[in-house]
Amino acid sequence: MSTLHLINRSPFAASALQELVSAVSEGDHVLLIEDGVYAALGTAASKWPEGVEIRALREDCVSRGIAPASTLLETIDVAGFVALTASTDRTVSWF
Amino acid sequence: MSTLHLINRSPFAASALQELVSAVSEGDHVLLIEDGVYAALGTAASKWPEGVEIRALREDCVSRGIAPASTLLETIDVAGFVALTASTDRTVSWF
Amino acid sequence: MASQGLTYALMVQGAPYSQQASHSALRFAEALPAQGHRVATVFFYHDGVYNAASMMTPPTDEPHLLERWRALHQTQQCELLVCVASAVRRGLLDHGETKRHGHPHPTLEAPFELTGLGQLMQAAHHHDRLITFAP
Amino acid sequence: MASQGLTYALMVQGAPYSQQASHSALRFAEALPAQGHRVATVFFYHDGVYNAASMMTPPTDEPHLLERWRALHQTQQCELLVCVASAVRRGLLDHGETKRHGHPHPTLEAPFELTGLGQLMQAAHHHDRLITFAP
Amino acid sequence: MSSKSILVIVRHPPHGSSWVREGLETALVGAALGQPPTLLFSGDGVLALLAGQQRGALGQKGSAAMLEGLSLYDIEPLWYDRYSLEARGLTLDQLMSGCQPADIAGMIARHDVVMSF
Amino acid sequence: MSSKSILVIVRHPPHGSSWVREGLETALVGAALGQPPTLLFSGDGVLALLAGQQRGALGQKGSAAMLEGLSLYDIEPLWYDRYSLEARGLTLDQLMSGCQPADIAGMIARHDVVMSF
Repeated sequence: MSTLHLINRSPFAASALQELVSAVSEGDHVLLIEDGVYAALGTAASKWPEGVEIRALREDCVSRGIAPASTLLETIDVAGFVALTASTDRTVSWF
Repeated sequence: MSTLHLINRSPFAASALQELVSAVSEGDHVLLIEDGVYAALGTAASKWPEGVEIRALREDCVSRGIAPASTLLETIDVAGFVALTASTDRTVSWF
Repeated sequence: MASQGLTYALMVQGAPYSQQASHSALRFAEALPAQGHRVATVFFYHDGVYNAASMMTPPTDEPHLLERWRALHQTQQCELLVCVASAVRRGLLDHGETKRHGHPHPTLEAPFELTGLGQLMQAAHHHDRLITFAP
Repeated sequence: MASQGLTYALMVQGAPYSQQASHSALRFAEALPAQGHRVATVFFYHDGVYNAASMMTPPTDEPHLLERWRALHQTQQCELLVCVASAVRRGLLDHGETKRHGHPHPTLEAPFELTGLGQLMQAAHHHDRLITFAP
Repeated sequence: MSSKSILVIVRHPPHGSSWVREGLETALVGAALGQPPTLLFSGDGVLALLAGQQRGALGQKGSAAMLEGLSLYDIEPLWYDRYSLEARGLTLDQLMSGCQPADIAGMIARHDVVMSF
Repeated sequence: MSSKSILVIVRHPPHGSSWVREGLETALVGAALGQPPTLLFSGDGVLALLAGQQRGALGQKGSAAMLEGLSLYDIEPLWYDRYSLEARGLTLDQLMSGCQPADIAGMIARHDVVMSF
């Protein structure tokens, strides 16, 4: 039983990411989408709890000029996004 | 020459207030409106620069259950809001 | 100073019913005459253009924003200008745009007017104050 | 596990053209069939109801969101449900609401349907996943 | 119809936008269908629980009045995230009656479907 | 017509919403009328200046392409708030060409009208 957390807000402008971090359980997954992918920039890297997988949506990184290679996070495409929603039990959106 | 800064975002959820603080000049005025009035709650009190007047819009405090008496800030009504826009040279909205 | 009334331009960027911006703008505009000022131009931009939706039908116990804008237009003789590019994209078309795009009927009516951003800049230059109400 | 396709409900809360939410929802929905899944219900709520504006007329070099929703309905046979209370307040009325409120013409058309929140709860119970796309 | 447990999380403040009202209406409809969702206030959502609110500018039925009526529909208690409350310098005695602290991570994990407002 | 100096401040990030495009179009129209506004990027607005962006999901003319054309309309330089850039761990060499740091408080004080996006 695990949860996929989607976050679409910039970590610099909104507190949604901090709230998300306090609401994850071990084994959960986090996917950064839309302006949420700015959390893949160096300074935004939060102290993620242990045992949580963080990824960023590749298409949203590319349009914003955040090269996947330069991020500390794994990126996935929309097919990977779909697969995550299927392999987890529920999805929570943070906005 | 002075500026009126309007802010309508909650200080807990958005960084607009921090950005505003770095953009005020001495003699400027700040008016908290809408969800911005939550900055009148104790913990949200920022370190305001010297020489800047901060007020909160009374109607928005009252609807939110923030009694003007319990805040550290002066509250003004809409007439006071209008007067501030007239007595300053320009208004900047932060959202 | 300020013994003479000022003219105001308001920029409204928030959608009606989901955000407080429209209400804040109206509350502000309606308070201007008591101090000798008036709103001369309201410019609707971003999701603020939805304030001009002519078929807006709120429940009777909620404020009718379209009627409040109309009343403001009547009382203060202000222009109600709607960014044409933002509006047409979102499905708000006046009589002319309706014909031009082959749609059956308008969804935006007088006193609201579709205009370009040039009118916003003109308002900023002409009037004494510009105040932005955003979502 | 997951050898069988899943059915999805999407809740779309973001306005078209001002927020990425609609685009993200469509991108996601269009990617479901390749993995054997399908979207069964899209529920539009909050400013998401504006996605159903029948006269939406974007510039030709921008995506036409209404047409993409229609294509999704065709391809995956999904319901396109619009919260009636949110829509009518904002000026989006189907044929029935148009008559009921004495307006001249509808601003929301099939395959979009005005429904209550009960349909959102039903979709949450019936389908395998609910994904929210918010502004 | 399979019955799932539903969690409604309210994360936005009242009055400035329609999120709180929309979250509460969603919860009420679930209750009316005989399956009351769990209702949790987190982040700025806890500000919706402040006692002493009045009808706001949006002019809608005060969310405070709606909240007080929820127990009639078996939506109780009003769960809140205690860290969100503390971060805002608020204490339980400033909230309306019927509020109880919750562990947000555990609550998410115990429900089949989560809706956010 | 009295001529006023206008400052356009872009404070939102690109791609996720239409704010950047709307701010740029406003600035362009001012320039077309013969009065190029000053254009300042602050907060998440500085992210609009990142080099290497592409057309985004909103499918609109890429804001990066619009930005690169602004100097043709005498809208230059692209002013940015240096503290916002630093807070995001970014440096000038990661931005497109034509960017210059500004003092935001001073810039506001020097203009007659300020428009925010």
